Amino acid sequence: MSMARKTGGDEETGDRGVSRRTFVGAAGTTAATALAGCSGGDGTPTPTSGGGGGGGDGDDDSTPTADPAAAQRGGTLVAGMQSGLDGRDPHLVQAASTLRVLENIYGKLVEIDQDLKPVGQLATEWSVSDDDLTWTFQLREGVMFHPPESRELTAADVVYSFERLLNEDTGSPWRSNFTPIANVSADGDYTVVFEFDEPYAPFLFKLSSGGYILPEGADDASDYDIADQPVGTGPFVFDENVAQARTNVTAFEDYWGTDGDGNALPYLDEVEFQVIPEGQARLTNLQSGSIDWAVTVPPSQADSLEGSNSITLSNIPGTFYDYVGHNTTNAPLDDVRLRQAISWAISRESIVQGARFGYATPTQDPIPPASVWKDLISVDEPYSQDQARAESLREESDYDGEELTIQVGQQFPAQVNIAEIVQQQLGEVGITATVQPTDFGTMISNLNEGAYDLTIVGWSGFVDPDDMMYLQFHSGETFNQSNYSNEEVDELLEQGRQAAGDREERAAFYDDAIDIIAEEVPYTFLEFNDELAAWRNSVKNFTHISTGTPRFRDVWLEG
Amino acid sequence: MTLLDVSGLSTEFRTDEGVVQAVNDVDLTVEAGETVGIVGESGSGKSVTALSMLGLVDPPGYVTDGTVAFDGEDLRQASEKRLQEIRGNDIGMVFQDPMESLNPVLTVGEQIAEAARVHDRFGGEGVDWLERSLLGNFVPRRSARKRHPKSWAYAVEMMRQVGIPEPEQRATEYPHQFSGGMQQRAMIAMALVCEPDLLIADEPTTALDVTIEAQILDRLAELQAERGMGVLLITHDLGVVVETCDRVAVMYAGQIVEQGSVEDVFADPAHPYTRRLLDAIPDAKRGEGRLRAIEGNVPDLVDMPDACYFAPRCPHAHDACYEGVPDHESVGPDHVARCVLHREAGALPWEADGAGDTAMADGGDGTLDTEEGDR
Amino acid sequence: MTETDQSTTDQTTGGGSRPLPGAAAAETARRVFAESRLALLGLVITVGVVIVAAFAPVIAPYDPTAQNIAEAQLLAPSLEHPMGTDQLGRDVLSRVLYGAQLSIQVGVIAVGVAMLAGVPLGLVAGFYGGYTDETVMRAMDVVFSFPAILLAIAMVAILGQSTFNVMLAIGITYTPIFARVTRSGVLSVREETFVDAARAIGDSNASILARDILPNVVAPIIVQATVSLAFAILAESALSFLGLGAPPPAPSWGRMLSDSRNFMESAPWTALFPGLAIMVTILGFNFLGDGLRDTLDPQNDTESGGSI
Amino acid sequence: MGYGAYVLKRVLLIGPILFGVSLISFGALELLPGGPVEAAFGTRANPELVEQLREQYGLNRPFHVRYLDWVGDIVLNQDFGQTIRTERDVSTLLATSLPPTIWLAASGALVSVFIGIPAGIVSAVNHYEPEDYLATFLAFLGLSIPNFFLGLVLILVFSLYVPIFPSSGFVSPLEDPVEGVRTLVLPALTVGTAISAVVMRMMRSSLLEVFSEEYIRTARAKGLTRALVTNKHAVKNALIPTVTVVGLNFGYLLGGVVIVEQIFAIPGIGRLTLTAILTREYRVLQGSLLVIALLFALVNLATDLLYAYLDPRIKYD
Repeated sequence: MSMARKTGGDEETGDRGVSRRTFVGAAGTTAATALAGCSGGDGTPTPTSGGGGGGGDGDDDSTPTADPAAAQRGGTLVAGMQSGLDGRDPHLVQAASTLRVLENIYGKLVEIDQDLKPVGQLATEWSVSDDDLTWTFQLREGVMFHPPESRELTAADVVYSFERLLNEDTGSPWRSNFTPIANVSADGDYTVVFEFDEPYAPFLFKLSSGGYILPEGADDASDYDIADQPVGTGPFVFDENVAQARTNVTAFEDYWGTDGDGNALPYLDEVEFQVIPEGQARLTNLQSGSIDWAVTVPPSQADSLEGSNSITLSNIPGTFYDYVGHNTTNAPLDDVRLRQAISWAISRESIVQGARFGYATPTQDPIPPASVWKDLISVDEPYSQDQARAESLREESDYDGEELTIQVGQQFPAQVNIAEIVQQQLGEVGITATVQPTDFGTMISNLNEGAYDLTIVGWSGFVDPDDMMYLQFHSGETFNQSNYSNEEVDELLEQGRQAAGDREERAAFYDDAIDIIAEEVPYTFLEFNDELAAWRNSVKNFTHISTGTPRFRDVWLEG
Repeated sequence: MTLLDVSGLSTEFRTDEGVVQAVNDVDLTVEAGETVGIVGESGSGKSVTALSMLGLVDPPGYVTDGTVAFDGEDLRQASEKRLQEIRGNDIGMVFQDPMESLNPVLTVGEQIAEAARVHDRFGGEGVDWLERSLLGNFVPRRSARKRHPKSWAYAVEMMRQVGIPEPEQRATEYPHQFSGGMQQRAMIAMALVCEPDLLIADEPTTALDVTIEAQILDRLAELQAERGMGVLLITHDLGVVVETCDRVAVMYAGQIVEQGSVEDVFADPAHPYTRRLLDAIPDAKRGEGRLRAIEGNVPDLVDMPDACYFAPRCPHAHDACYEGVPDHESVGPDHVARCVLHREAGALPWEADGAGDTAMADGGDGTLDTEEGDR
Repeated sequence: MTETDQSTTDQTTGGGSRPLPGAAAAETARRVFAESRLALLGLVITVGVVIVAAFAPVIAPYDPTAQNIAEAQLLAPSLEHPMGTDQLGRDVLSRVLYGAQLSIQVGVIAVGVAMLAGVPLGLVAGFYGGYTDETVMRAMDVVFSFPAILLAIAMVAILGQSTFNVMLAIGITYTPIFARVTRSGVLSVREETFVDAARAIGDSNASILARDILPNVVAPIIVQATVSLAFAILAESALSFLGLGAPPPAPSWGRMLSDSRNFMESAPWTALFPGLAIMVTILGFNFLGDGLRDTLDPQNDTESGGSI
Repeated sequence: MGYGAYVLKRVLLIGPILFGVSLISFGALELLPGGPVEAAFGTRANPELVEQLREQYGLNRPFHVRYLDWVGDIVLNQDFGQTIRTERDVSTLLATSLPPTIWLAASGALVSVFIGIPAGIVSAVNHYEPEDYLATFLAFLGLSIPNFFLGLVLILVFSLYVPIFPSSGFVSPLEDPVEGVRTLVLPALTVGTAISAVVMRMMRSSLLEVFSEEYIRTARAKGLTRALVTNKHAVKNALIPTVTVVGLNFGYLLGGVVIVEQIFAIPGIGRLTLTAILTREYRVLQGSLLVIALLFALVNLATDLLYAYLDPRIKYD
């Protein structure tokens, strides 16, 4: 089943509840090499946690080593979100705003840390069989479910959760992440075994997105309805939801997590997620103090926060990138020289400045800047704006002035701006194009049916190269809307998916693939947008992750 | 002490076409208990004269000259506040068109009682701030009867006095539920609530048919007799004047051209216009054939010539008439006329060859037909 | 000589509005604008906007779509750029001038569509009355029970977003108003004797409608057209504000306003000038509409504000 | 025919209009390209899933069966069906979205009355004076300023530069009166301005007409003060046509509400409808259009009843 994409809406103005940010964990190290707890790549304090591979000795918890002694308990943190809950069952929901709330209610075996690496959450350690076909996870003991279940988490719950995900009747959008699983079984109360027919390198990262654990028998529980009353193992219990207005969650006393000094988490009493779609309004409320934390600050306003002494602006490289999608089978775009001409015509710098006010980094590939794979996978011959070369390529191609349409989601002004910039720059090299804002839902159908020439749209949340490239560029895959097909690229992507070696080995396949893709231009990659969030200085100990997911379990409010 | 002594009253209307001199140097007196009639064709300034007395003329109309002494007090110098104390209290007014003169959305009882409450006839039942303010329209309140019972009862009593049957019930009804006659009676009741010293009735019965008219006029006479009230009756119906008035003033083009006791004026009209007016009444006895109309039509009162206004239509006009506006010439005890003939020696033209030649005719029954819109 | 009294409004007698024979249209127009200063002011503004729209290419200092992100992003109003520049470094003044083209175009065609659909419906309903009148009017009621803006949004979202669809959507939402105005005009004229006279000499219903009734219903329709133009322009800018108006890069006032939402504080001029442009244009049409109504069609002063 | 019978007759009249609206909102949306399921999921969902969902929602049944089934659910048990993508119950969505819209529309109408009527009186009483010209010009301005531009300006001034009012969100005045009112001030002003212009001009013209009536002169001849004459006698009569104008313009007001809810992030039915249109949630759209039409019809009824209450001359035939 599909994993739809997520476009620019999440960035600035109202996310019309349409966006689907897919969190797909990046593949950690594969089975064989045991990797002792890996400390943070670039010196930021990372949770000591079980790395991938056998014998990982994940110790008790994954809280950053802030000075917990000064932590103050209590208080309600008000978070400004972009849209309300789109649903309450984590297996059925993909919208970014909804997942950011459920992340604080439900638990999962593995989660992503600041370096976009998988770390244990409900799983303390895990190991992989020699033939890479069997993954065994050790569950943390003493993890309690929220009321009304109020009982300890066991392997049976994990098995139930994954069977529910794999069951077609559930109709979960995450199902395609887990279809390779042949069988999941419990081995005693605290061990879960996953069996595969062929190696599945990105499994750890797939678990970290969508692999939420529900109590066994949740669907036919008598005393609550899982669709209305979420019951998870997370730090906060679902309290109340007012459609399109706010969602309240309260602290879970029996939460298993504790801070560095062993005192119970979470510090906060309650978190209120308020729906404020207008970026400007979120900012105003943050400045006036009626909210404490704001998701996606509009880049156009970010400068005004730089100097503020009461608000912290956190600006880290994000996982969301925009690109120009080419319909490679639709004349005249079936001529690769025209597609290359388009790539040479576009100035990524003016897009970063014009549409994102500088809060983005130009890119030639789908690898997020913060990702550990960044320096391993890159395009050897990067594009830049070269109008002369673009024009000569255009003349060589059999393009003779037809008008190309650029379809873009009308709900996402930032991307409409990008489309206008691209249209202007194509015009400068003799390629005439018109911008066609379309309703996002309709546009996605058009892209699927190939009823388009060019499109400006984006992907987000990918951490593992397999997710960045497999479904988009492998022939016939669900998201290959460019109808791009190259045997060599297919071969490389399949090898990457099953590669047993370490990261460098696996990266090599993707590095070769990206060079061919850059050459044949099914996509013109544009820019990775910064992940902007802002909070009042009274909000302490918040860990800002590139995927933008807010975890409030170890956050506390000062004064 | 004369009840009402108006002298030199002038009112003009500043319109786009020019300044219309609607009332021009009018002198008039009304004694207590006396009924004075003002008669004249429609548009002669009768109504404006009455309204000017009470200061009810709004821009573009302005009272420019004259004094209106009421019980010795000149109303023209009086403040609006003082005028408000007099209107409805010392001077009552009744208007011509009953259907239009009562507020359609307020009960008749309320409107009559209001006249009393505004002048605090019954202590403590005055108009409160809420009723005066805009909010009064939105705040639902107890019925008028409960809020101010004494003035309500008095209003019902007044309605009985003017001859309205079942006044208790009728008081709670709205004007559109009343016939024309009943509405006019209600108007009269409203005017008499505070037992005014002077009643000004502007064509009170014009809109009514003759039988109702007779009842209303009789009722007025009775009330006047009971209260010794002065009445200023404005009408274009000479028959009404004969039956009800003691004295009469004839107005033409904003001026009083003749004034005197009814007997004198009707017996021996001293102004050619008055004569033409009287001759317009078809006298059953005289049995003339065709009635004769006055040639020409009423002047349009904009920058009038410095001459006798009636000269252009007067059969006896001669040079003297065009040398300035004639003054009131005394023709007999308490009988004046604004005509040069009385100043000159010699017999009056109509005395020499008998009455006949000044006949003029207008409406059929001796009443001058009124165009729509004469107010 | 009539005693002028307190009455300030003259009661024009006779049913229906003053007839407006084709030939005397020019003379009537002169009379209208002499009589009502409001209409004159409205005319001056609207003609001004139309001239700006027509001569935008000549007047505009820059090409409205020329981007200059590197040097000219969000510049404050200056001599070079009297109305400053927008997010993509485009000159706001030129875009406002070109925006007039779009607004007038959308307004005129939308009202045209509404008249083409509404007037015949109104004529038929008013003239034939009875069953047809009932059904047409009930149908109009149903269309009326959707707020116009929602109807327009639904149509644009479903039919796809093109300038033509925007015009069609706004046009259809105004059809009921024209049907009603025409119908009430016909009802009041239908009783006139000259209509019976025409029928008496054997004229067909169609020619009666066209030659006798329509000319006498033109006045309220013209007034309604002017007021509806104002609201059609308002509706287009509202649709653009919601991202559903005419597609870029055609500069549309509503879209300019919508795009500037996120830097209202740091760059208020990007919102101020398009907003003022919309306001002045609509003010002009409202003045013109009101002035025309006072002179051409005085009875009909309880016209509802039109719905957007 | 008594007042009660008149009310009943008017209520029954709403039926046919609602039937027309339900038919259109149900029919038009179902038959349009991109049926509910494909559009809602918007992806190349594999055919069996689409087929399964169409079965699940009974979308393959003939049109009239589905229509009667849908209307039956609403009329009998107020069940507006489920949203397609997240199986949320449409009835609760509508139930939670209606109050904010009603509060906003009501406060907008209130603003239009409390600004429009006094302004109309001031300009009528000072006919052809500076106050009259100023009020009339402001009224034209109010009518011409686009409500979304006004909304943005109000936010800029009253929640950015001078932060006294919140710039978004909605708190029901029932739960927290102070905060509730504070959140409603700017949106109500934005929605109400245009209508207050219409009310003001209507009040002015009807007052001028009333001032020339005979019964006003009678009132003055009774010695009433100018204020009493104006506020009691004149205004009461002038209110009647003005009230109908507010009712007539409720559609305009509701149109404004849709946009203002978008700017001020008020979770009302306007925004719900707008989102439902964009995300192709047909069940939500059909439900909300029906509710809006019902709201509309009730307001028209209320206007007529208020008209009959204010004007005793109206007979209830």
